[in-house]
Amino acid sequence: MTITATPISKQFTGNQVVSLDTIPLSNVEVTRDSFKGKIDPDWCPGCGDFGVLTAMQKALSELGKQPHQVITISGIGCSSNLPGFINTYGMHTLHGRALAVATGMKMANHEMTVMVTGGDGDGFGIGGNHLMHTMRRNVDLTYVVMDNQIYGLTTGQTSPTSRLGHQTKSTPEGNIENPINPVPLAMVGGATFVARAFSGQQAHLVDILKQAINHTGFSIVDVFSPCVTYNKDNTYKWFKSRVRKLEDENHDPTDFHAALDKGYEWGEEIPIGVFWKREDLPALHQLEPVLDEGGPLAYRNLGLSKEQSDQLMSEMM
Amino acid sequence: MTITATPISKQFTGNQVVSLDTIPLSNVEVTRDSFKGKIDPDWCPGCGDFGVLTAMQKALSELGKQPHQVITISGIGCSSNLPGFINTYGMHTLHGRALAVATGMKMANHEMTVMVTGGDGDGFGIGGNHLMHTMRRNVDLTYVVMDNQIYGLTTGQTSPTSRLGHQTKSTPEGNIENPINPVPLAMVGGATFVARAFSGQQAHLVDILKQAINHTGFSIVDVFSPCVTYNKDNTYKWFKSRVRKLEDENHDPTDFHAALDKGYEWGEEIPIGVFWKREDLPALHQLEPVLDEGGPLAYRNLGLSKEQSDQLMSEMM
Amino acid sequence: MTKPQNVSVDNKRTVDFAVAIGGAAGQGIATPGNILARIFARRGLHLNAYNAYQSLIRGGHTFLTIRASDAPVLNMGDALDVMVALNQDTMDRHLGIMPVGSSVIYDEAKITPNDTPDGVQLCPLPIKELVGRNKLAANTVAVAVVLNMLGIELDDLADALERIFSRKGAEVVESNREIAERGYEYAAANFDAFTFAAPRLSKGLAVVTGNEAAGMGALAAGVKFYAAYPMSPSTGVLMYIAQHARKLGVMVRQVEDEIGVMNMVVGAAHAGCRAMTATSGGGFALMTEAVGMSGMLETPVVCIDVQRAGPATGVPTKTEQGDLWQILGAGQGDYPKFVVAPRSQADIFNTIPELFNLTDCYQCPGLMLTDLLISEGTATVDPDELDWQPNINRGEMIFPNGDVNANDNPYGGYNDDAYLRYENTESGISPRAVPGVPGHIHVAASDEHDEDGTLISDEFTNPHKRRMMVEKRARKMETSIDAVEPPQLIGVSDAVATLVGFGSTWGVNVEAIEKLESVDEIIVNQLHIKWIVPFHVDVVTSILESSNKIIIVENNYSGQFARYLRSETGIKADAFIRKYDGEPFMPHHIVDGVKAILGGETELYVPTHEIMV
Amino acid sequence: MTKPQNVSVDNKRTVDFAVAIGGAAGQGIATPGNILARIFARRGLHLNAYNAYQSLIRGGHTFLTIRASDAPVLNMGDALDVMVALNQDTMDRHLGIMPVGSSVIYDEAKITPNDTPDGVQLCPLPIKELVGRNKLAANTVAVAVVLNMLGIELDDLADALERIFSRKGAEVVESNREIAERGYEYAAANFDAFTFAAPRLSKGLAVVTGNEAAGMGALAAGVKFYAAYPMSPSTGVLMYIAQHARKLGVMVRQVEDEIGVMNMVVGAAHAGCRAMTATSGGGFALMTEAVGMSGMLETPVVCIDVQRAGPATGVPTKTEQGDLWQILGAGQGDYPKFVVAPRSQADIFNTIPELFNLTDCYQCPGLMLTDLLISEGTATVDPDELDWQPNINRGEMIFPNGDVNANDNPYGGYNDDAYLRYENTESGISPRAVPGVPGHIHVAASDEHDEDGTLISDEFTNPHKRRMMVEKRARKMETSIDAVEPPQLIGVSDAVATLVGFGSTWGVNVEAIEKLESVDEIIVNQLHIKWIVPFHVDVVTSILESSNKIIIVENNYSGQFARYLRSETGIKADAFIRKYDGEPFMPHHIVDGVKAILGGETELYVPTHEIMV
Ligand SMILES: Cc1ncc(C[n+]2csc(CCOP(=O)(O)OP(=O)(O)O)c2C)c(N)n1
Ligand SMILES: Cc1ncc(C[n+]2csc(CCOP(=O)(O)OP(=O)(O)O)c2C)c(N)n1
Ligand code: SF4
Ligand code: SF4
Ligand SMILES: [Mg+2]
Ligand SMILES: [Mg+2]
Repeated sequence: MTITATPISKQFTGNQVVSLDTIPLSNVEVTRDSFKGKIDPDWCPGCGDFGVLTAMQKALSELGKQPHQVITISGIGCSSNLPGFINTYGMHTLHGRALAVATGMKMANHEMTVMVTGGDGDGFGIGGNHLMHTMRRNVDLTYVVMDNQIYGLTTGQTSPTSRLGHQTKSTPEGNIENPINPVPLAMVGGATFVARAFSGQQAHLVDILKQAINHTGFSIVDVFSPCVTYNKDNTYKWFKSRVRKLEDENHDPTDFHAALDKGYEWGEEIPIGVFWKREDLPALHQLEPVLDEGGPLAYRNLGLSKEQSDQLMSEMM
Repeated sequence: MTITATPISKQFTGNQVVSLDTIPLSNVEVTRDSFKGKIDPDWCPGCGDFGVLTAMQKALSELGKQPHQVITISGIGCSSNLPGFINTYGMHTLHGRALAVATGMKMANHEMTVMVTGGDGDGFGIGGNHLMHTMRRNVDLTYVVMDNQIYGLTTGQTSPTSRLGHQTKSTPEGNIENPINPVPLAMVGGATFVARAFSGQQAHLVDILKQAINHTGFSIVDVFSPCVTYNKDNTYKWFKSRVRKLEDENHDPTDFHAALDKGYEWGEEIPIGVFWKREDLPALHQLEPVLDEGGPLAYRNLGLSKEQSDQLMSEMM
Repeated sequence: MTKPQNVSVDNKRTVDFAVAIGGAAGQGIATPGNILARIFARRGLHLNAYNAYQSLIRGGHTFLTIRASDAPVLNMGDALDVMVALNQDTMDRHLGIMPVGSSVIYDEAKITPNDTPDGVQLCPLPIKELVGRNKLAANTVAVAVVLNMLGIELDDLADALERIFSRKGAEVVESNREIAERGYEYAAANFDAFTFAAPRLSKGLAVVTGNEAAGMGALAAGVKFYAAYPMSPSTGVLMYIAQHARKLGVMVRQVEDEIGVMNMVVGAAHAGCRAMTATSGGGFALMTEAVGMSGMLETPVVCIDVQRAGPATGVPTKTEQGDLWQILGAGQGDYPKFVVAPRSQADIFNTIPELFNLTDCYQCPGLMLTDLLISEGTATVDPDELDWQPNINRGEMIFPNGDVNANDNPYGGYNDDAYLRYENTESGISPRAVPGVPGHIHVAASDEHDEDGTLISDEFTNPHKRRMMVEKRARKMETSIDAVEPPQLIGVSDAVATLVGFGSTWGVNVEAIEKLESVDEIIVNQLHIKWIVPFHVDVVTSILESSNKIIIVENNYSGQFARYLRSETGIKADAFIRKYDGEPFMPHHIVDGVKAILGGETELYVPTHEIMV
Repeated sequence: MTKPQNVSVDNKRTVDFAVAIGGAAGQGIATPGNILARIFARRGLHLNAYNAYQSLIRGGHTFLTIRASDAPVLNMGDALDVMVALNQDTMDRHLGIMPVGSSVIYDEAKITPNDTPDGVQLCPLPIKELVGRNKLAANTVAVAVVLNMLGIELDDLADALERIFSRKGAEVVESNREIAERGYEYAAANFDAFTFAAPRLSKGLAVVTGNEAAGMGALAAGVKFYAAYPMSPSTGVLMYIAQHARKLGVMVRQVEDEIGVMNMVVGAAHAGCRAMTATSGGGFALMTEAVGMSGMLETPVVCIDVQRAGPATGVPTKTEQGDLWQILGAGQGDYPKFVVAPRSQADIFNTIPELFNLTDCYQCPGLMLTDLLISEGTATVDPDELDWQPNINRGEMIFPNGDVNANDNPYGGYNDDAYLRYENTESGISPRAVPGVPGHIHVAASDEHDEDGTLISDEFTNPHKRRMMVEKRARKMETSIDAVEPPQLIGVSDAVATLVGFGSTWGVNVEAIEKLESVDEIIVNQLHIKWIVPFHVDVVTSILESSNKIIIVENNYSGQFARYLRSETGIKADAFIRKYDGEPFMPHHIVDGVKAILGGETELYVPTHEIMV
């Protein structure tokens, strides 16, 4: 085979970076601005997602991450446009598939900080199966759901978190399906860090995102992020008068039953904060012997030694 | 358009059965044998699925169901071959899709008793998203999972319920992913009847299946159904020495926290029985105004009246 | 049968004008657009509207073109007569393409025209003064101005305002009416009206998008179960049916994903309902496995793929005809199916009951290919063109009370063994009992099965039985070609070239052909293919064999239709006109292409889209 | 480059025999089958084994055919020389097809032959006496008897028993050895050996299934990430790689479903790994959306579709070539891809590194079509045929330490703006930085995007940019045709007919052609197509234009390849040989078909499969 395309590099045969840590860093200090993306967000003015973006940029910079060490992976939706607005590596994948892509990414380069962003439809609707399995695998991702209880980008249909009775374009006479409650679901599903936050409460959100990013294992932050255009039920005002910080009431995030009960509270008061956290379960990449040494898989040499291939061949003789 | 195929019936214009109840029944008494399928099961001798089949036949006949009023819908797997072995209407669908097909079936003919059968891979692996959403919708199905903690039909790979460390053909050095626990997951997912049983305990299983079938709403019965060929870990003997009936210990299936705790118990003792049950949530078909009257959708007349179409047309003028 | 549509339209055309409204997404272009469209249609004018927009809720540029005439209008046309610019961006982008004799309407306080082409009338409006305190009514002014210039009576607008704002109360109606009047008078006093006036014809027309037409067609066909997952540009079907479902006894389900959708549809169809869904390419990709299942189970389902620009997420709000091969190759293995690509909104409506009859009779999936252009695009439809009480033919079905021929169960009683769901009949079609019928118990299996439904692999995999069942399913389709209308040559037979296309390119081709004849005296005809599977090989071959030059027009990069035509007939076209920039063809794109091709300049003509949205 | 395989084999063939072992699934046919195969291969005999089985774990009928020769063996052959019947069912089904001179081995206490054809030697064995207390060793006796009749030394068997049973302890080895000796002697004393003896050649061969070959090829290609969901008949690849993964630093993930698989593979590939999966048609249906994404993201991935009989779940354990159009139409919209259909186990091995080089260089998905026949089927491979240290060419990639040419970052430093991931280069190929490289931050988007990766719909949907990007991606492939080997005509150029096929039919066609020549003096040649996309239109056309009669051989109902060949070249074949009963072609099926076609009896020949499993 001769490939006559443009000049081509050859196999890496040595001299490889085996660890991201060995790459010399820029000496420019990392600030929130370091994480400003190439283009300005095109969300509707007032959209809750602005607050989430800002909080992510703050959290990453306050943690001292370098932009090139981070990758933000999303599905499809208004919220899923976020990777375009933040200066990290990014992937804008398929509707519902961000967690699967992110798992591949994390396993292939476990030294990257992998953020996953998206909407309630993306994550709990079409993406539900990947969510369940990514949680039980405890993949070391930080999953930020911009939960607006609606399908925004497709102009306002019911979502798995839309309340009973919610009138939307697909349920003009009111939704009759019980919504998902992401907090208890994530707890039982196996997430090792489960939090809820509100885009309208920046400092709290930043704090939670920092904890989530620092957590080794699967962390999920369900952020109320109002869709000002299509959801007239779950507005800023609606949330503002309801949210109550768990941090203010000595909630013990290692108390499973208490966390569940608080997770289910949904009425005049809605708790936000870190519901549940466990540190005793290793993350998937920590359990993979293949990653014990040698740095990210993605940077390793390809091909087999003669010894290795002879061994494989002899098994077939 | 002229369709020149074989003779063709025309639109039903009246005289239709609007309810299954109006069909005259056979005067042959229904017994377990009434539910014997056309062919004998081809499972490996000793497979746990035999016990599940027998129990289903007993439960249906003891409840006095007529075979033509029942449909059994499965995905793909050893266990999913069950519809071929039971004398009810049946569908053998795609791997992982039984619940979605069954929801369509139930909504289109809500007077049928719809049983869904399949394996742990089918239901919790590839079918996980349909499971989560069918549960929250509380569709009135009886879902019987033959949980053998392995992929049987594909000759023994790891499944979402395989224990940590389980050596299978796809994890020759041991599974490193935390398994799913169907009981807590179903509870939090919104199932309104959640039980666990063991194929080796017939009477108990029959009793539970009868309760599950009688329950209006989504019921799930996770049945330990050993794969004698590929799972050498979770054998009859292993289960026999561990299972403990909740019915023997005054468990209150309306106590959510107690049910959860028992659901998580997994060690020298493993509880079986009805963990959780709630009767206060209507099933999806009961919430659908379209089904309020007129019998099954599937048997209704087609087409619009002139009045109806004039109304639709006028909206566009 | 689909009624033939009037395709030669030029001779009775007296007016033909296009109004464009441009602004940012969220600036409310839909409302004035709707008002204008309804007013035109109520007067009996035909129209065609296309909205160029973006996958953004706010901020993106949106440009709606409404073209109207007293003869059928099959596409967005080539030129604009009036442009309403709602923001500076619109003015900057499009002023340059406004032709001599056209007018541009804008708020003089907010927008400045730069480099106005010669012969364009600028119509600045003192919006602030005209609307007074009702700041939301700026668009009402613009509409009134347009109507005045078109010679349309103010009463028409008053009616429309009443209909649209009555829900908001009499005060809003009245305020808008007054403002409209002021705008109307302001225009009369300050701007030149057009040289023509929009006539009022005897018969009002309906205004529908293709998605609405699909929803209406589904209701007419007796669809009782509609499931979907939202996906642009197909969501309109869901929204239309959802709005009417409860009243008409139709169940609508929004499902967790497209896999669930198609499997649910199969379940409902198996129960005996006419069941349907619509999606776009990415959703259809997820459905293909279940579409194949419907082929294997012999359960009729109908699915529309409203194509948008791909691959992957692509350009969600832009049009393309890029899913043809995906539809042809949907799912593993061979199974019978129908594939149809209607040419217009009215055709979508009428084709749906037809497709249901076919899928019911032949017990297989029926797939419809449309695209953003005709499915989100709006057109007028003569109500008489729509058959609301179509013949409903469900094929050989057995319901609990028997079938209509026999009026009782043909196999009677409780002997389930006598009934063979997959009986190896001569026609290949096996009578289909729905669940619930005594004496007809069977399993519908996605594994290969014997005549009684038992899995072949549950006894012994048997190559002879397997072959029998493959042939039975295939045999069904032998007569299907006679069940679908053959394509006809549109135009004279001795043309210098033949435009060949499928689906939505019909309308633009018709007009391009008229223009080529009237302006350039070039005689071209058209072969429009609606039925993709089955394919009228003989008819198409005999028509194309006598063509002087075959030019295939399609809205994708790789020439998917050209390759399919060749795979079925061996015919290689002489030349190709293609477009894959997300925007639809305009008539002059085809005209220019034909001329370039006839002039020997190229064999592949790819027009440049001039309107930048 | 794939090494040319020896395709004309007849001249140096001195022995050619086939052994079949039949019984119920679960009766342990695999072990004696493996022992025989390994013994044959170690002696240097070539072999080809095909197991006809069912989608059942126990109870179904299983029939393994091992055909061996001192020259290459490319298919299961036409006739059996020895049959080992492990149950009465096997005896009843197959005794009738045993030819003159063949032998049938069975346990006289359990099985009775009925209606033995003339000239068949019955070899009843007193198994009970021969095995003594070791009741598990019945199969060892049968193997010993077969070997004796083939003139193979007992030592070979002793070696094999040692290898296989050593894990179970010396006692088991010894017991089996003794029993083997008794069986061997019993055969010598009671049955006629064959007239020929299986020779011992100088060089031992390896025994591999196509799935193992795929796994081996993946390891040689440097695959570091393999994800899959089990699906027959592709699961062997997962199992092979899983067994070797830890030792070789490869990560294997069994994922929740095939959608997750392909998306995970895209994620790992985007990170910079060579990443791969294998599945069958139903799983591939679920992957198509993500395959399209890999086209849009320009992320190279490799996926094998091991075809089985469809549609839907179909016949999971039976072979077919029914996914060609599914692969061609995978996913919505147009995007570049490679599609390759190797012809044999060794070809699978060598093609995988080649396909990875192509997908890395052209930054697009690479799809491989195999089928149950060659992927679960076993063949001997000369170790020298397998290139374990293939050239690895990753194309234009930028790693944290630069690329090999530059040895530092071509864009250097931290200026992310200077780097354009989707730069509109002349070649269409844009240098690909993997995540983690400073100064190269970008978003890879499944929405259409600009050169820097920003979504086109995030600014203004721009038809000109859209067109540029579509053309950029397409332009990449212009040189691809030169990168893949053109097909060659096998045989003389003035044959009376040309057999045309793709993928796994190569081997049976080669042999049918030899038989037609040697037995019937009919000279036929073969054009075997390996590269489906890109397609060597010119080469294929010029070869087929001078063919006297084009006969397309394929293993599906609808003639998917025939239609594809026509779509690309316009060539309509003269006749067709097809099979769609789940079983592969045997050489005489092709021979009979060619003769029927040349005799003018039919244009479509569908052989009847005689071996009933
Ligand atoms: C397979 C597929 N189905 C459907 C869509 C259409 N789609 C795009 S975004 C979206 C839902 C958006 O809702 P959510 O994830 O909650 O995000 P939001 O816009 O509300 O932030 C849908 C249905 C798609 N892109 N792909
Ligand atoms: C889309 C698809 N992927 C994979 C398969 C292959 N497959 C058939 S059954 C099965 C798993 C069986 O496991 P389980 O559901 O637990 O059933 P069991 O055989 O153990 O009863 C798989 C992976 C398939 N039929 N379809
Ligand atoms: S539609 Fe809703 S979610 Fe989308 S950008 Fe606007 S406010 Fe935000
Ligand atoms: S393989 Fe396992 S699950 Fe399947 S039939 Fe045999 S014992 Fe049962
Ligand atoms: Mg949302
Ligand atoms: Mg299982």
